[in-house]
Amino acid sequence: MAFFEIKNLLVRHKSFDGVKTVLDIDKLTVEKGETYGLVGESGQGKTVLALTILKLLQCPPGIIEQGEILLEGVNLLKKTERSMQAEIRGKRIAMIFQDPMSCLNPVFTIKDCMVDALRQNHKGMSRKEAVSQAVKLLQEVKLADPESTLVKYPHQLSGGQRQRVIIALALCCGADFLIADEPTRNLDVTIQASILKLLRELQKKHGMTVLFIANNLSLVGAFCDRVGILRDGRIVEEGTADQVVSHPREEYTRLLREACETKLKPTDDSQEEILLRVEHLKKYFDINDEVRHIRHQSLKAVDDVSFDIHSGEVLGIVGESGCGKSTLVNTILELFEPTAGKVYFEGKDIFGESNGSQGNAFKKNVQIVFQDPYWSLNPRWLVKDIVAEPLDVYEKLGEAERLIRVEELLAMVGLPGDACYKYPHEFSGGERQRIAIARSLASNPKLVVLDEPTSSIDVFSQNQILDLIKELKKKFGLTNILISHDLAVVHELSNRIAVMYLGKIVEFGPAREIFEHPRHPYTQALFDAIPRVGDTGMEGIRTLEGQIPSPINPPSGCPFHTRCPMAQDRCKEEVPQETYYSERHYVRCLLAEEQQEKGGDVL
Amino acid sequence: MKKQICALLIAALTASLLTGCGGKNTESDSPGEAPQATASSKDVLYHSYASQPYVTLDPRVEYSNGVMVLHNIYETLTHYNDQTGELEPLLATEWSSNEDGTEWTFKLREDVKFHDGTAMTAANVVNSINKVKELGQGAAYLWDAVTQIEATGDYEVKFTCSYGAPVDLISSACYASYIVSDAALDQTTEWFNQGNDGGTGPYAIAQATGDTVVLKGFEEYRDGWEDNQFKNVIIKETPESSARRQLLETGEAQIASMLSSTDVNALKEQTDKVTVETFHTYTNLLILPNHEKEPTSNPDFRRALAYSFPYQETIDNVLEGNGIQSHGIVTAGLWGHDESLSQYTTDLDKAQEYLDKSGIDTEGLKLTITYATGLDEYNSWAQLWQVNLKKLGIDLELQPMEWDSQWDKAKATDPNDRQDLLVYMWWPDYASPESWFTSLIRSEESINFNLAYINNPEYDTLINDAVQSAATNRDQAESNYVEIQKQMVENCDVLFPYDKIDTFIISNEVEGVYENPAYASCINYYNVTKK
Amino acid sequence: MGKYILKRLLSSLVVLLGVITITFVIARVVPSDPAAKWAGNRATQEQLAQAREELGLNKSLPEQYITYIGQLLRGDLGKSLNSKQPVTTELKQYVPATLELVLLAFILAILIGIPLGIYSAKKKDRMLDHISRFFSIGAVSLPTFWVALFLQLIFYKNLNVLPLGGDLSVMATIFEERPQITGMLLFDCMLTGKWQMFGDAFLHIILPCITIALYPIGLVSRMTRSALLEILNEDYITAGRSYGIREFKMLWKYALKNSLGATATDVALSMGYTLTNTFLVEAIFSWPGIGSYISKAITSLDYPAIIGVTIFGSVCYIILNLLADIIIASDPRVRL
Amino acid sequence: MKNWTDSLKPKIRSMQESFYLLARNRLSLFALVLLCVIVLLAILAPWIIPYPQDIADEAHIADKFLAPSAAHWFGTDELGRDVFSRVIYGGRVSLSTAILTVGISLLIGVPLGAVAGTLGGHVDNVIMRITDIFLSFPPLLLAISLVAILGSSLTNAILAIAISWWPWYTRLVRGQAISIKERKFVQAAETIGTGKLKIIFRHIVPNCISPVIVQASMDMGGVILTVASLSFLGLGAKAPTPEWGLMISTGRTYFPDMWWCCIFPGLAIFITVLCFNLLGDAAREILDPKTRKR
Repeated sequence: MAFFEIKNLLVRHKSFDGVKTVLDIDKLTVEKGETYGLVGESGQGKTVLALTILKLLQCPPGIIEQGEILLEGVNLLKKTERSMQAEIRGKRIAMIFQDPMSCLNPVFTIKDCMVDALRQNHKGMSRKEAVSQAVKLLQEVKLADPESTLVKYPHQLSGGQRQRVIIALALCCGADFLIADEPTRNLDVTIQASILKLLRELQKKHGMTVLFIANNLSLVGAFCDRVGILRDGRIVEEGTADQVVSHPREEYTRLLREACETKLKPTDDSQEEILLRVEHLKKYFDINDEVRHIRHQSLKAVDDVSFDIHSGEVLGIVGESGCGKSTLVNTILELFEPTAGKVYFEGKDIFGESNGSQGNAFKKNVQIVFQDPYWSLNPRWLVKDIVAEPLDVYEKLGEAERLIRVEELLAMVGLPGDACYKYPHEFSGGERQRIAIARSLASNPKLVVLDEPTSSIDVFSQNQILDLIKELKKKFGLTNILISHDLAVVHELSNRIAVMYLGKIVEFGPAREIFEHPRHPYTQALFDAIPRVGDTGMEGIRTLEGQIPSPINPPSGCPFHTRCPMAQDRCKEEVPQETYYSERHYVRCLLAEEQQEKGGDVL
Repeated sequence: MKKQICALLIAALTASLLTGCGGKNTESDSPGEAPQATASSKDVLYHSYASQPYVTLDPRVEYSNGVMVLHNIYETLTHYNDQTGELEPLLATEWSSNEDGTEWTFKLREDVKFHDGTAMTAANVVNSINKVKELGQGAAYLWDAVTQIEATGDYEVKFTCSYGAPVDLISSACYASYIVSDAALDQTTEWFNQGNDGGTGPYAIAQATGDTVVLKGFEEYRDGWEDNQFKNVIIKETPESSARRQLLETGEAQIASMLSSTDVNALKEQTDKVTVETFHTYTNLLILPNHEKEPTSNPDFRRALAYSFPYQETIDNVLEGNGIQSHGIVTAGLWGHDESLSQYTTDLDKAQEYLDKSGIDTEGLKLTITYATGLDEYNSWAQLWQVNLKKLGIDLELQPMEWDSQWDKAKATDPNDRQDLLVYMWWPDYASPESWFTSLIRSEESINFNLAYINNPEYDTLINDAVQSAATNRDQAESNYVEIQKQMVENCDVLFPYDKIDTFIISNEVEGVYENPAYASCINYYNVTKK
Repeated sequence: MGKYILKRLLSSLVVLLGVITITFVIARVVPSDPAAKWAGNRATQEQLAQAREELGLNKSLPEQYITYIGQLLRGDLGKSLNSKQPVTTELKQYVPATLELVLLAFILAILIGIPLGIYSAKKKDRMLDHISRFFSIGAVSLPTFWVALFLQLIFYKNLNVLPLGGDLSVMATIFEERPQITGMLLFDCMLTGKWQMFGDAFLHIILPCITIALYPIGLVSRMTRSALLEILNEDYITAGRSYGIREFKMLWKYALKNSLGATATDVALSMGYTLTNTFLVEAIFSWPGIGSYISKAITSLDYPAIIGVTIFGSVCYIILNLLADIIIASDPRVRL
Repeated sequence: MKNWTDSLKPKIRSMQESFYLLARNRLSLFALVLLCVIVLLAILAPWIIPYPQDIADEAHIADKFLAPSAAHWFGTDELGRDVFSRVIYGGRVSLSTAILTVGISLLIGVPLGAVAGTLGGHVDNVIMRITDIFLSFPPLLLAISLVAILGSSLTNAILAIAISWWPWYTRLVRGQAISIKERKFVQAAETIGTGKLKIIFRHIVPNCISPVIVQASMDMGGVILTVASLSFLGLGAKAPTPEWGLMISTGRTYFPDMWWCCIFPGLAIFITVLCFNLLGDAAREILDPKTRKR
């Protein structure tokens, strides 16, 4: 008898469109002590499965049609609500949720939550005992200073800390079966790795069985013993991690795998002409926190950034969330008022003349494609009006002429002309992104900013969009700025890469050089935090310790010194300057400076 | 002012919203001993009243329904008997005047005591009237003709007037004519409102809290007390007609007035419990057409209006008999009234005839009528009239408004901003027809109460003559007034649809309830006895 | 936190100044001449001029405005045109009765509304939820003044178990002095131990209290329900369940505490509605409070009284909102 | 245009979906049907009521206070007019007043809120301070004092209610505008160089209109109630307008003997307001993306 087994499970969802099958699993078996990875994109039924196991699925609209969920031979679906609550939830099965912020009750301290959970699951435990037990657990999840963490509210913790608290909460119930539902989804890559390592350690120590749910095949491949691929509620492929990742049988699995792979990099077809020059750009946000008496402080989102973009090149900007990459782009696009610095477009200072004809010309020449194509298209407008919006601003066209232009643009991005009279929500994510691209091309821009253009669309469309971007770039000789946290995408498109950390560029250079020889310790950590396709086990993953410091009070000296594995004393005091490896490749690292002084060129 | 305030108060009665603000004045410094806790409710006379029983309890200035309380606490020199039409002695025993009515001498009773124990003398009369004149509020104008008052003896007072004024009649008024003790005269209005008094009447105020007044019998009242009289009287506001009715049905209250016709009809059935009594009043309804503005300046048009008014329907169905169609502007029972004056009837054919004769084009014609808000009977007959006028092609726009707004509109500098028709409820301040003529008919330099804007020199001469002769030659005055009314009916200067009749519901346990029309809404509780 | 409250207090003062300015503007556009009413109907030109001076109407508008604010600062709301008493004095007389009524109705609203809302949220889409939703929506859909009539019809006319109106029966006031401590009759009776009078007063307050409590009951239960439903959908509730926390505890401890912020605002809002309802209902029940006071002021166009009540009501409302905001701010989540 | 019907399809679909969600709750469906009947009755009132002349043209005072019967379903009032006809016609008055009031409030409130939310800064501060001031009057009280002082009429009542009502929309729209402003399509428009006014009125306003519609439909009930309250206080409609609040106010004098004069108009208010509230409640649930999420 398997430790955990799902047989013939059929879950449906009732809605306006009728009854839809969300889960249809013939058989899923997890052996004791095993780590089973379930991979699939969002919307494939992963979370529904997790909730169904715990009988927490909301019915209606959910309908559990048939099937058995067996934990050591006992059918959970047959159990009453009361006995689920008293015997199973927490005591046998614990769950770690995706979003550590939303699953901690914001009005209670960590102590309140943990003590409640502990005393619920351990009859007769006194409050005092529970508190000391909670401290132990927090130590176990490697939270520094557990006592002070206990009295904090969730919002006072960082994402990584919260996820550790969640893990501790799952542990305090003493369950031997852990469901981890994308536990690292909203975390930064460097934090993600450390959480995974922690989970792995705890699993070994407590001999737990883990059902790990994720959307990233390489991550699951590295973390799990066995892997199942979930698509449209069905398990389409199953096998050992190595088998599934290295030799995928299904097309879908292959695509999932490709999405994690780094591909051929493009040739450098940039010209000498500088299209955009950014000089010492700063963007500080004033912080006024009346409740906590924080005043006249500023969040240094972009702190003294300079770079050039040559015509025809693609500059990739990489960094974890909060590093200031979006702010940088938005400031260049004049969505934010810059605090200091200058931006020259074709040699003209764009901040110099505000809102004049100059500004308009700049806006006409610079366009952006946003991350989420649903939110970037006005849901109340017809596609023809969306695409024609730039036309309405820059060219006053007659209705017929306008329509012809729109159809041309749509054809250019591979959409049929009858899309004109539809609303954005009638299109899939990929198609919507095409519409957004069509719009961005309407004003014949020279520079198009791509803000995570593929991260919220499904794997099938991702490649097509990337191909489209490449094609259009070639056709119109566009220059691009690409923002992405996805190194694979950056690798595929960029000629040059800027790595940002806490509002500063820490490394800048040709994409090939950086991918092959990352110079800055942070760049290295960023690359190493993600398991490569085909890795098994967590050994290949290197983690960074500590939290990302607040940009309100960035560390002195080198901003990375708090987390840098190679940090030295002087890093705390001296601000590193640019150290060039080649004409357009530099890092800001004191160690590199040192190396170069000594004459070497590799860290 | 009284008319308007009263109009408002009447509005309040029926307009169920206007309710008592039950103030919570402390009665800690009220005179008289604390009421005996042993008294049972049977010893209490409960008058359930439709609005707040008073505005102020200051006898020197009160010009509103507060007289219903004050009339039982204070007394006047003379009293008007509406049955005989004669004046009777009250605090004065006898009085006389010179030929031209410019000098009046009153002899006073010598056994009168104020509630504070002091005896009343001529000085009190002099001081009281002088104080009223000095304050100059309320109905103090009544004494305008009097230039001097002097005590010619301990119990004799002499009034000197600038012209022949009926001082004997004025002395019987329930406004501005009460004799008040010296101690009270020095006090402020607030002092009176706290439940204090300085009267000579059969009752003293025990408690006054805005919506409730409790009266306590004055032990040393000169006429003494019988067992079947009530020494405790409560006057309490209950704005709901149905609630007042309920209070009588349960036997809690003994007297109630101003009930809706439906409630009255229901109570008429309960002969075992209550008696429904009606009293004639000197109050009538007046509709004043605008004489300064087309089309109401046209006499034929006014006649058309008069012939379209629903007289009978109003009296029978709206008032359910609590009114009679007026003969002239002076109400029945008062001198100056002439039963032979002709009346208009509802006759739409005649109305059409006069309308054609007037030559007024009814195309798009809109008349505005302003009247006090909240009074249901106004609303009812106004709508009935509106229906009739519509048949003549005239659109009547109803504008119920607060008196102040109504009055402001009537006084607007541009005559075109003024109303076409204005509704008044009017009654005299004392038993004389004079005020109808002097206030409403006589031409005015600045607009005050003549809101029909009548400017007829012939009327003015007749009125001034009547005023001068009222004290000395009443027949002359009366014939002048009748003459004016004849012409007014002929010219249709003012429409007078009905004289009001007051209905009281009285418990069968008591008797002696009587409303003297000269003292509107006042009941002499001293005369009320247990059966 | 202290600083936040101070700041919030200051902004309340600004709002108050705005309210005062608006009422000033309203009071100055009043179409009828207040001086004429003040002086009386047979007033001479001299008396009118004197009244004008007495009322400060002869000065320029900005001057009047400054005087007006100065008077308000001293707590002077002017004198009623009807009674010529200071409006402040009259308000002091009428406010306790209204306060008593509102407080009681309000307590009723919380005691009934919140459990109803919780229950409804818990049994979402079941029969009982539908019934309670219908009840609470019905409660806010009823014309209050009509309910008052209806209740009188049933409990006074037909059943004759409760008195029609007033705060005390007539006979009770004749033979026993009413206690005067706080002005709130029930409370005063308790303090002085006049239990017989207390019983009488209690019978009198039942109908008006139910009438005006109906709206806030509906409002509070609806708002509690929707706030709770939102929270019950939150991940941390699912998470809490997955740790095996008991449902009862989830509902009453976890969810309710989270909805406190939302509920506090609604409670403040419903208090405002309760106050408003008193304006419509007090008159019907002859309740001696500011509702009756303003009803009378409306009919006689006693504009200082109307403005006085308006300012008083707004001050109450501003204070309530301030309290609600402070409660919300004490929620650890809020980062203002 | 060649494909304009296509453009309707999604609208129809979304309406169908709304209806599906609505129909899940039988109570709301019932309210919807009832409200349709009420609106239909109000529109058709002049042609279908049994005694159309009783609205303003005629009185039959001899027939006053007839109890409900086959001839007069709801009896007759103090002037002998048919209460049923007047109650049905009253729906016309109440609904049109409510629409007018809400319309005026929206006209003031929505642009102000959108401008405040989109532009932020000092403009926002000034607009919201003013809004706060108006919101600091307890509901109804501002309207009461305005009408009391300006003089009572239905027009003044509508204006007064609108004046005290618009801030709610400003506040609502501002909140929406702030969140919509953050959406990428607004930023996209900004980078395109679209003008501020166009951004406010073409991008922001259409996207925050759904919750405003919900609020406005809920408010219809509230406004009807408020108008009735004002009329009841004598501050609204005037005779012979068959306004429900006024009918109750008039009928009150004859209550409880002639109960039909009060009870039926009151019921009419109750049912209409209830329908609006039930629907508003349902609409809020339907438009909530959480419910819509399939």
